[in-house]
Amino acid sequence: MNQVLSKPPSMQADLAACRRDFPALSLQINGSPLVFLDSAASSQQPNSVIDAVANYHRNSHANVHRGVHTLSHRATEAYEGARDVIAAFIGAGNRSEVIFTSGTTESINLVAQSFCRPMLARGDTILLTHLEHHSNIVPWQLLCDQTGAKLLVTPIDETGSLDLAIFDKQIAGGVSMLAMAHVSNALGTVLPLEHMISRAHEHGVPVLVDGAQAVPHMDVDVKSLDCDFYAFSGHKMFGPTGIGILYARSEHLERMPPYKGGGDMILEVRFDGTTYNELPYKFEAGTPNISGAVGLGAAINYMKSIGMDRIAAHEADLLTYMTQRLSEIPGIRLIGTAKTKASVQSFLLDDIHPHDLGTILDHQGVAIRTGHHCAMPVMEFFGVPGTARASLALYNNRDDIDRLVSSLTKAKEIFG
Amino acid sequence: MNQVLSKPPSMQADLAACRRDFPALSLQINGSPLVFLDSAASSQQPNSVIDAVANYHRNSHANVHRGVHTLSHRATEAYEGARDVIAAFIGAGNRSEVIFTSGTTESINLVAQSFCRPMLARGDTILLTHLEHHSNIVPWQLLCDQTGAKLLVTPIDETGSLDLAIFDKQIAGGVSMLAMAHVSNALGTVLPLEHMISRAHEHGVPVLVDGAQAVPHMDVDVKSLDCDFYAFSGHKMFGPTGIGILYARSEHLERMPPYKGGGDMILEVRFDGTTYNELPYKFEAGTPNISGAVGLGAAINYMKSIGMDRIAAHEADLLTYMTQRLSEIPGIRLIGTAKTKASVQSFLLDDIHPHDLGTILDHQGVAIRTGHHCAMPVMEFFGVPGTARASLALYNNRDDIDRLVSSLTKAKEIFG
Amino acid sequence: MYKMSTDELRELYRELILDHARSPRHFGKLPEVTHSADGLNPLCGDKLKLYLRIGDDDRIQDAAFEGSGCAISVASASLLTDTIIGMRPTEAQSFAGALIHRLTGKQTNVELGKLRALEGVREFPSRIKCATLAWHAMNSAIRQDKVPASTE
Amino acid sequence: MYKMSTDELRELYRELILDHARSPRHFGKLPEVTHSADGLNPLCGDKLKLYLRIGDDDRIQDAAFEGSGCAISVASASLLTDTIIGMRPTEAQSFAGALIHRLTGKQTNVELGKLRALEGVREFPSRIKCATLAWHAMNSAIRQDKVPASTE
Ligand SMILES: Cc1ncc(COP(=O)(O)O)c(C=O)c1O
Ligand SMILES: Cc1ncc(COP(=O)(O)O)c(C=O)c1O
Repeated sequence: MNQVLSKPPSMQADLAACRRDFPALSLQINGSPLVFLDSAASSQQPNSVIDAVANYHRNSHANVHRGVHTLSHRATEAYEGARDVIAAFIGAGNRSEVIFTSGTTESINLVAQSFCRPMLARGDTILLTHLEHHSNIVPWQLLCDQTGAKLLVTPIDETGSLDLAIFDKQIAGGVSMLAMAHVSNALGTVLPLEHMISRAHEHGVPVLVDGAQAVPHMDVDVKSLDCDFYAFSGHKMFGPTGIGILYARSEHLERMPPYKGGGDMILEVRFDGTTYNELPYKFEAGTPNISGAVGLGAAINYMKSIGMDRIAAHEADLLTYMTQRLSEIPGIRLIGTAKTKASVQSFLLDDIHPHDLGTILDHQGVAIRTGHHCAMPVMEFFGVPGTARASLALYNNRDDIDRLVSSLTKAKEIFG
Repeated sequence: MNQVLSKPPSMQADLAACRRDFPALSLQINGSPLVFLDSAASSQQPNSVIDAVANYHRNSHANVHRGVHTLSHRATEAYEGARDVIAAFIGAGNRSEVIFTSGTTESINLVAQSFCRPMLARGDTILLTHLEHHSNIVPWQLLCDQTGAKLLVTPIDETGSLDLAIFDKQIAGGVSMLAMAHVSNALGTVLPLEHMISRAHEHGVPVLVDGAQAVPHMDVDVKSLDCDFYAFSGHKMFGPTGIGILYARSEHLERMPPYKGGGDMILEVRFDGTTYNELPYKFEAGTPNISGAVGLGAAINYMKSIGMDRIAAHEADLLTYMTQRLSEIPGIRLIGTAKTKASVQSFLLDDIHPHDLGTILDHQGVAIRTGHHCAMPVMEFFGVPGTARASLALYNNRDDIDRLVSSLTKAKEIFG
Repeated sequence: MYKMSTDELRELYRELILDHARSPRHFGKLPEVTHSADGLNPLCGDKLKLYLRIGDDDRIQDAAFEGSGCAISVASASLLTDTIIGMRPTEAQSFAGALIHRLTGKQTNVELGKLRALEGVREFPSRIKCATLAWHAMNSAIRQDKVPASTE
Repeated sequence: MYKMSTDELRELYRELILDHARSPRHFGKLPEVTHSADGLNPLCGDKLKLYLRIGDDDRIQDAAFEGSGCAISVASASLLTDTIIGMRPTEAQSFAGALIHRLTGKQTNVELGKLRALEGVREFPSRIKCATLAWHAMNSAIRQDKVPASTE
């Protein structure tokens, strides 16, 4: 059949409307309209998230799970409803595999302490990559201190890609746990998860994926990824601070001892012995971050209303534009040039220290991050104390990048 | 000198104005105006807190500590400013003794794992009281499982007071740690902290106080209490969920290993060894609950604008009134009748199960909590499966209590 | 004072429910138990133990329960014992399925008989768990689960 | 494009600062060090090592530094070495105190000389730590602290 389809509105024009949903994006900074290129550190919130949190507190707040009155029931529905939204969003098989934590960092610590600590013996090996954020390094170092296990690290090359040949050997050499980022926050590299997870599983190695930098930018399906654990943070995906998720296979969760003790994670408490609650509550001790969960649910609904595919396409287009415009600046050094990348570009300009660049850009209203990006080993690899990093989210556009480029030119002027 | 002072406005009339600051208190529930008598589970928020959180996200959000741009600076100032407000509010000597956690539960787990776990040996004793909330029991049980330490419990009497004669013997018998509530959430008993802490310290025993039910109701000064650790939650003191505080003496914090690993709690990360950040950051891994801290700061400013003394006096008056009105109902059994009490009254009516009472009251717009209140050992002591509990906050008034009493009468009617 | 309709409350606490709550049938231990299970509702502390004797004829010959709970959960357990004695385990399970279905607001063709007295909970979402607890426990007793049934 | 005043930026990056940042004085190791300290600014990764030689005459006979950092922190360290050589340690400490005071926006009577070039940071609160890092490190070297100085 021959149908004439109306042309879809252009991607650029279409996501431009989203920009108005984010009140912070209309701020004036040092006399100029804000250009926010620091979403990899933490994203801005749309009105729908800000309002969901405020309205929750106006109309539906009480403690969850334990109350028979109306507000307590509303709060429980709101909190557990958010869990359903999240479970569906990441393709978890079962809502009880979705644990609310305070963020990616806590999710990873939970896995290190409850899953790994009891099973590790002196000399056992945990495999990481050289790309990891400190939050996916330090919990494992603490664990090594506690158990006598040791770290093994898959190296990267000059583009910021993993050396898969070495990885294949390492994973086959008797490893107890593999923990790695989905997307590197310092370089933007997207890791070849499919390959790595299937290799790991061939050798019986459980896999934790740090998805903090992936979930805001691409469609993530934990079931098809086939990972054992997947961790991410609300505040990087347009949601509130203080809330994050650990997805974990229920077969693991069932065997793991609780991470924290307290209210809500128990069925029965007696001084001579306590029975733990069922999943996911066994891992949610104490009053949870209810409004944080509500806000995260609203953030996901917002992202779904746009569509992850459109977000990914828009950002891919922008990243290409940004990389191209930056590379035209004389004296620029791009750091992180892997083939498969998402949403982030690190760079250095002449011998201007990134911190000075950051100040000069901020003075023109352009917010970028400078420094080690909580990835000191990456900095060490490239032999730099830090980089300047521009990172994208669905609300950025080509104007933002033009402003970035022109303010870098100004920095060159000042430093003569 | 003979001065004529203008009479202060009556307490009742005065705090009545506060009520309008809390939007949830104007809700209609099942056709009746809400009577909220469940603040011990979680309190409602004044507009100033709701707005502080929303405005933070509209005008000042970015990640903290790590950024050179304006928003990051604003966020850091807001977050660290909240720490200053909290430190001053509880009389901490030093802002670095104030650690942001996700709530009382996490604060207690932190102390159990980082302070106690390394120092405990098999057979060592942790002393609790029979009044504790599960959040001040289960973390110690997990610790006992991990270390072979054992629990010792100070008993209570029929009024819900501690048996101090037994406590004095127990604390002298070689105890490694004392952990106890400031105010019991199930019974309202105010514990004799001064006596207990000085006995503990005479015997060199460090003391953790679970202040979740104290901070919203009375002036707390950790320095004059002289405790080693003091834990509380934002959501019980008109602030957000997902944020809480651990106050700890810096001499302890300095010696304690980190609780969680991640970004922000380090100075330098290398795969062959990591240097931790200074206090308080060593204990704040990952992106913190920035807006939660901001909201908690606003909640404290709200409480200070009323004055803790006035809040305490108002609630003392109300509690007396409530206890008296309840005790006039035929068939009532008051649970928790200690001499020194705050803000809470548990009770049973005839042989109506508390859960049924809760439903009938809710149907009339009256929100109370029913069940074990996360204090099963207390329920066991009184030989009841649970109680009905009405709990007060600064915004309650005598009308609320009259509504409570008349809806209890209705319950008696229905159950004939 | 505020006026409000108490019709829904009267629906929830019908005479039959209050009667079973005050004088539960088959309350106590059962001799020669073949199947049993604990039911636990952490929300309100309802806690019951359900006993079944399933005969060689694949019939539930006797049923009883112990424990404490709110009026709804006790009445429901009492009505359960009244109802399932004489049924085949599979029949009892499918009846339980239909009842739970109905109480959570869905349609069912099964004739619920006097169990319809429990339908008042549909207006009280936080009480549905109380009404279904005994039935979850029965299912778990028949399946011979190792962990206590809960309604979460 | 947007127009904005770059006066404040020019204040921050004065010629003297840029000059010291490009060609830091006393950069490198020092023979016969008596006191040293590390300075670390976790925010931006500034990292420097400060060396002092304090003589028997209670004078700072020589000073040098190594490391990497932003223009502000390198210039500040370079200016520091220029300034403190010849001072008594207590003098250097009180000068450091006055400077830090001034850079955080307070008044001071001490004559800061060419260190006034650092005053531009007062308009850039997030950069004050860069300007003061070397001075904190110097204090810690003189006190012979065991832990690296940091500006937090
Ligand atoms: C006395 C007491 N301790 C601890 C807690 C636990 O607090 P949270 O659930 O906020 O961690 C509570 C409240 O639930 C409480 O009342
Ligand atoms: C890749 C990656 N992992 C982990 C984290 C830590 O997340 P959070 O600070 O929210 O716990 C971040 C962000 O800071 C990140 O970018």
